[in-house]
Amino acid sequence: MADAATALPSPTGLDAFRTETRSWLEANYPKSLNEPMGEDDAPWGGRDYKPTNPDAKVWLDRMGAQGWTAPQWPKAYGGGGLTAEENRVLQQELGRIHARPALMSFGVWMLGPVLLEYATEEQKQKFLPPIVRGETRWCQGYSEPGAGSDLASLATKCEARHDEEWGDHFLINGQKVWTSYADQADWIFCLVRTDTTKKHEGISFVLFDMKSPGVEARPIKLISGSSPFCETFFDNVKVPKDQMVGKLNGGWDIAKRLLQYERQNISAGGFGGGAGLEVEDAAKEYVGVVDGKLADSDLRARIAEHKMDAKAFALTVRRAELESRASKGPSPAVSIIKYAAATINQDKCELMVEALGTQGLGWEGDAFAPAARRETRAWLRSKGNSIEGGTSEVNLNVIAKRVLGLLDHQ
Amino acid sequence: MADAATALPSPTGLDAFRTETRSWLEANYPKSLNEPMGEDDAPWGGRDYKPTNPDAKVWLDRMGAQGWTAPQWPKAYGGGGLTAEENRVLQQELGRIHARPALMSFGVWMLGPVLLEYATEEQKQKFLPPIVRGETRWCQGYSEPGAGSDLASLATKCEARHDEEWGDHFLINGQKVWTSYADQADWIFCLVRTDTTKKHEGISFVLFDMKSPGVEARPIKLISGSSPFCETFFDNVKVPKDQMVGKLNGGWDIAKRLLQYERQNISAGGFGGGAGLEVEDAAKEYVGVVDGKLADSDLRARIAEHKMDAKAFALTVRRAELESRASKGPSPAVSIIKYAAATINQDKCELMVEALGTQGLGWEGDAFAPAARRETRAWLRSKGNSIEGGTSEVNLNVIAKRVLGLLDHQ
Amino acid sequence: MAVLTEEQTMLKDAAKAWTADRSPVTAFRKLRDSDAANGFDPAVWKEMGEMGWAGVIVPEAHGGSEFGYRSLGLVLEETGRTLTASPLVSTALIGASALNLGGTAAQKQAWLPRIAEGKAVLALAVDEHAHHAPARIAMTARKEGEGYVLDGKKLFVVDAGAADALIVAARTSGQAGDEAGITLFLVATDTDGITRTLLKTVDSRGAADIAFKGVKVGADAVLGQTEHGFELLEQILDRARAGLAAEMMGQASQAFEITLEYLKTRVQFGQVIGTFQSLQHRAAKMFTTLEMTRSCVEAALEAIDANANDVRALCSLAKAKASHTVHLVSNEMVQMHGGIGMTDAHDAGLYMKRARVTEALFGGESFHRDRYATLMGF
Amino acid sequence: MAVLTEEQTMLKDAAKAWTADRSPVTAFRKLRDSDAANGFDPAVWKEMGEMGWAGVIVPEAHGGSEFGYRSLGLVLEETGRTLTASPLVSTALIGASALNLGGTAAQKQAWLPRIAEGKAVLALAVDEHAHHAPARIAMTARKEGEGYVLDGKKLFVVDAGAADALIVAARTSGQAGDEAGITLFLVATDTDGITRTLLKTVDSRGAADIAFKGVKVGADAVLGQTEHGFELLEQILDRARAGLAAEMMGQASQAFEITLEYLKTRVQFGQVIGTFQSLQHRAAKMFTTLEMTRSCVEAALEAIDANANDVRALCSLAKAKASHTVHLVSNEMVQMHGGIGMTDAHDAGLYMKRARVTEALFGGESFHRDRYATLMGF
Repeated sequence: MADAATALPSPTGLDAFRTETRSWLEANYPKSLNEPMGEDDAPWGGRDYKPTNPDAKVWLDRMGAQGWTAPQWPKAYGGGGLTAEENRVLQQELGRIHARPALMSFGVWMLGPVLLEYATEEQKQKFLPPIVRGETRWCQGYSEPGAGSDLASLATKCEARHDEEWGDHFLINGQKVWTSYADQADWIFCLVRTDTTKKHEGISFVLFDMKSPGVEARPIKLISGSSPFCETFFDNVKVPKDQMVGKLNGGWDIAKRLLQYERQNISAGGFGGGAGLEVEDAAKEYVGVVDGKLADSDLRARIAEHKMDAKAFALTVRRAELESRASKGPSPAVSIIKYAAATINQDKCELMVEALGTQGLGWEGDAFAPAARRETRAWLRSKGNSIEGGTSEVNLNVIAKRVLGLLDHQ
Repeated sequence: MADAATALPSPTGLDAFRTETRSWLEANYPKSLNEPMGEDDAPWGGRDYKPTNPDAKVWLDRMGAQGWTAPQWPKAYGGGGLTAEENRVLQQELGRIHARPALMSFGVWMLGPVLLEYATEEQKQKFLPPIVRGETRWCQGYSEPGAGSDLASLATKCEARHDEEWGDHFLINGQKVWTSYADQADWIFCLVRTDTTKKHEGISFVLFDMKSPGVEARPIKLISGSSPFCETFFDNVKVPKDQMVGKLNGGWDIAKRLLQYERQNISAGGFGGGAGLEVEDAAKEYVGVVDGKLADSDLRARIAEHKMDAKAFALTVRRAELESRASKGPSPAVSIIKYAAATINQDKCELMVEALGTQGLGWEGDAFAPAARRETRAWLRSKGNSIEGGTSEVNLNVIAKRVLGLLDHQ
Repeated sequence: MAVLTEEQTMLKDAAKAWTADRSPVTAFRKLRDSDAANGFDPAVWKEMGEMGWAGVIVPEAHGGSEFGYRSLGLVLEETGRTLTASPLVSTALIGASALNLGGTAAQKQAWLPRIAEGKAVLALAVDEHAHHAPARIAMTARKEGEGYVLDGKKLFVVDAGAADALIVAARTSGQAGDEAGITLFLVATDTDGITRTLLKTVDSRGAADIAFKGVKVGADAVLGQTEHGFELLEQILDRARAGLAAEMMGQASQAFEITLEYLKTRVQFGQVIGTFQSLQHRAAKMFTTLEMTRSCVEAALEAIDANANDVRALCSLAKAKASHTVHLVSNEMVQMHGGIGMTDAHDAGLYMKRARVTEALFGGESFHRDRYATLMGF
Repeated sequence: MAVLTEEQTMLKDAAKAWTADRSPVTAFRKLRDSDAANGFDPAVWKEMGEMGWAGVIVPEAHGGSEFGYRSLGLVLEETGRTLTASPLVSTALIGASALNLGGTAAQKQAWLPRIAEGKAVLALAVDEHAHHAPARIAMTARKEGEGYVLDGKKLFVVDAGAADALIVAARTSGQAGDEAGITLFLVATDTDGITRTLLKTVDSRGAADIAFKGVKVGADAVLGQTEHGFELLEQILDRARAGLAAEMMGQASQAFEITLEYLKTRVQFGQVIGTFQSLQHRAAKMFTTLEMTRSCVEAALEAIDANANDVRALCSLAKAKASHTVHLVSNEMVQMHGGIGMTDAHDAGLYMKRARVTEALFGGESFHRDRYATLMGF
């Protein structure tokens, strides 16, 4: 009997592909990667990628060569050229052997898709293949101190200049904030203001090397203790003219499109939850069980409610995918996913910390189980879920206006 | 040991008053009223007041003669002339013998206080004593089909006229809605528009007899099956000039002041809850008990949460009273009371219907316990708590702006 | 979740068109005010039979279309939208399920064709208390000769008044609370010793309390295995839960759309009230809940059709979410309409009253939270 | 609830002025970053002693001011507002309560004056598991000659690192779960066999796990009645809950006011964000919760002072509501501040981290919901 909620149509045409894939994986997935991935082993790739286990690099190179780090991108740009169905099979097979991801990449998740849609042929040839191979690590230059939810009010200045050494080029001055891993990224895709007299129509989309003179990235320490984001400063940064994507002042549409990909990517698996523990397991261990039920019936009811929400969310992501594919346009269900993902993951993390009791209140030291400590950090980190990539308030505004057709307050 | 939450300072000065009061009550409270009050026995008074038990009228007459139906009003207008402390003692003594209310009256709760503040001496002499004696039953002419939350947009027209028979008078045309018991009231206090060129500054406050030619009240049937409200129509209703309270176009301040009294009155005991059952008792009877705890632990936790909210609310009403009296001005806690009262009573009624199970889903017939049926009606009725007398949305706006100092959206 | 087949899309459109034309909310209101004895209009039920909706899950061999539960859910959602009163749930959903799952060839032959034609009404009689508790059955079925004698009572049995036959859960051994020892019986309502007391419920639908006094039935009245009826009962109940959840999905969706329309037209403070951000966010949250619930309801129905291994968890999920959502939306419908929503003349009250009944039937949110947790092993 | 006396008003103002001047949030932040061993600055605690706050509930006979719990609550609220780290809760509230309620003349004489002067630190050692469960005590106190031998462990004991003495709940009979058979002991921390492991907690306050190995104490170490220590423990815990709730009330009020200020200044979409109605309603709801919680906290403290018959219920009410409110407000503080609220440089994180610890101490919302229901007889 199949689990209907996850059961998949498996047209025989795909069976051949499945067989090939399976055998390729058996030949190419490094056995040493079967041991659990360490906390700092996230495979972000890039110029300076030196995984603690060198086989992680081997795995990336092999997958990159296949184009399977970007399975559905055209082969012409280094992609895998797979159909959606083939990609689904590939992901199932990767899941079957619990393979580590070969590459985690803003280039694959966010930049690539908009380059495919908006970039020139030269730009595609130049930027896409290194993304697939994980050679260039990208960061996102969007938010600014004065432009958070109201992104379009960004002020980072970009002026056309000409000089001997650079010829026609852009000169960029200003500051970004919440730039993910800017201190570790090779390149940045960046929203800049090229017309101060207009708001949305004065924004352009440019790409440049983080090693360019005048670029400085300062990590921001978060309440969780980690520093995944930076403040990024641009002081007379020179950018060749051919590194602007789309038209001058035509960047806002590209920016919005990229945000859609970002949210869809977030949605794919919600916010990846906490740090690995299941809430009910934590509760069983730290709260205890009586007659097969959690000893705290109040907490049990709230955990059950959360588990049902989480299941409803997973079913909704799946439904949105199927409907979007069938209708060749986004299903209305898509609009709720970022908001729901944030809410549900935050619920999970709060329940987790509650279930862990005082074990969930540690910061460091062996008196607290390492798994519990990780959950505590994940709980703190989760507070950003409803802020980054569009706050929940903005998400709700968008649902109310774009999906439900309610009007702005006059 | 006293219950600190309800313990009261009892200066010896009051002891004498307590003794007198107690003996007066022993002498004057009709014994026949000790049996529970029937559903239709609410003592609203008025011209046509004919209680099923005639002693209820005797009780009203005796209390009215004492002025104890309006204990703190000046004796000059028929009131009891008691201090706040004396009134508290009176209420305690009435509670001690579980006395039925002698009078329920919009005149005492809402109109009287503003008359004391805004009316002319003649008006006070004319209108207050009959209110105290329960001879005149008043209704409130505020809301209109187009003026609900936005009360000040009311349109009922009131024009100055002169003729032989009436001399200078007002001519009133328009419609009110949600007029409580307009079909049973003797007189109405009514907001009317006397200047169509202004909004708030074009409103006046008038009093008139519901028997006046041109007045028609049509009961509105509610989802609960009862009809406590009417649509009220005014067709060329003539009103003597001296029945306007305050200045022409000066009615809005009076209107707002009266609403404060209305909300305070609502607050006094929250929304009187459902129809008498306690949620936990209903749950014990219909859900059952295991090891001394409600069998449904999920419901039990939610009932406990509600009981705690209800207790917190009662404590807050008490604190607001004490602080307001001490500071001779409203405590900030006052502002939340209408909103909290509505929310908590609605929670109670929902929990009640849930606890009653299918017994809470009856409309008529002996298959459903009468007490359960009453709770079902009370649940439906409770949906109005967050609408009447200012919606919860308006309450929250008021808290945000007046108390928290947040500004209007530009 | 699979996207609808062409066949299913046609079925849904047909149901939408029919309910709009033949059974709008005004029809239910008329029925309520006319005090119709069994809470529905036999003529309408006959029509629904002719439309083929009574036989959606009935095998073709027995005159049905055998379209499955996902398809029946489409019809239930549309009838839920307009508060259509009919035995669709009691008979086309529950009765047909019981016979499909546990009926003997003879029982199927006797009832399924009539169900499919809309010519028979069945009712499931399980609960004996104010709260749903399928194992808490005290009613006895005493063996006597080849047959049984039934004694006991059943409460709030939907459509029992109009029913031609009852599916009754009784105890052949053990005591209230035991899952073992329960046997299901299919009993004609005109059997001696059965007394039905019609109920006037808050949602003005048909329901009755039933007393059984020395009701004699033959061995051929047993539905499924004797003693082991609980497993069958649970299967029937899960189908009832998922199908009812589809009806609730319809109620909630319609209540939401009516409310959304009001938000776009009602003016206060010189503004359409739908421009107020607090109402916008509440509407967006309702929409979120509706979308999540829809996924659960569809998954449960498809799991039943696929005979998947997670039917029980998904049916509890669907019923809990549907209960939660219809509760929220029906309350917001009244609140957002303000005073007018409190009047009997407005439909908000009708949706809210129906909502509470469907929330309680076959277990409400807390019943299914508990069951889900148990199924998940905590 | 009584309005503040002049005396109490002066105390509150003094505490407000002192915390603003000597112990603002920046002071706590410095303390945290300096990794202070016991989570507080002894110099600051000395000052607090000099201000008389360590002796607010200590009888005048023992050098305290005997102002009572409502008064101590005023100080706790102010120290809560600025996240002042000190043994005020562990010692001036809990330690003094334990001695007042159960101490022998000798124990009082030995400790109360030093507590009042801020020269001693006490710690209450009860829980042995990750969740508060006062009856779930396994630690044993074996009778040996005139005295006892203590063996067992205690977890997450607040201020244990700095403590001169511990109030320890151990078992002289019965087993974990029994309320009978518990005896409290007052034990100097330098007694042989006591090992303390300092904890690095999320709120950067002082706490430690404690191991007791064959710890010998005399009969004079017993606090209150042997065997019947649970009743005394409950009384001590209720005072701890009410007092901590006052600190939480301060945290929540300050977190709310900081957030409200931000709503009035942060501009997005060309508007101060406090003009957005959804945020206005959320702020108004927080205010409502804060006002209701304040009533509960004051009522609990006054009930203790009045030795009223509803102390237990009111203390559970106060702790549950305070936990609920500080949880809500600390989350909204981060969310309404947006990105900046996620940074370690902003105070929002400090309030949220402290909130979760105080929520859990002496029982969180669900613990006290259950206790309240039990006290109310359902």
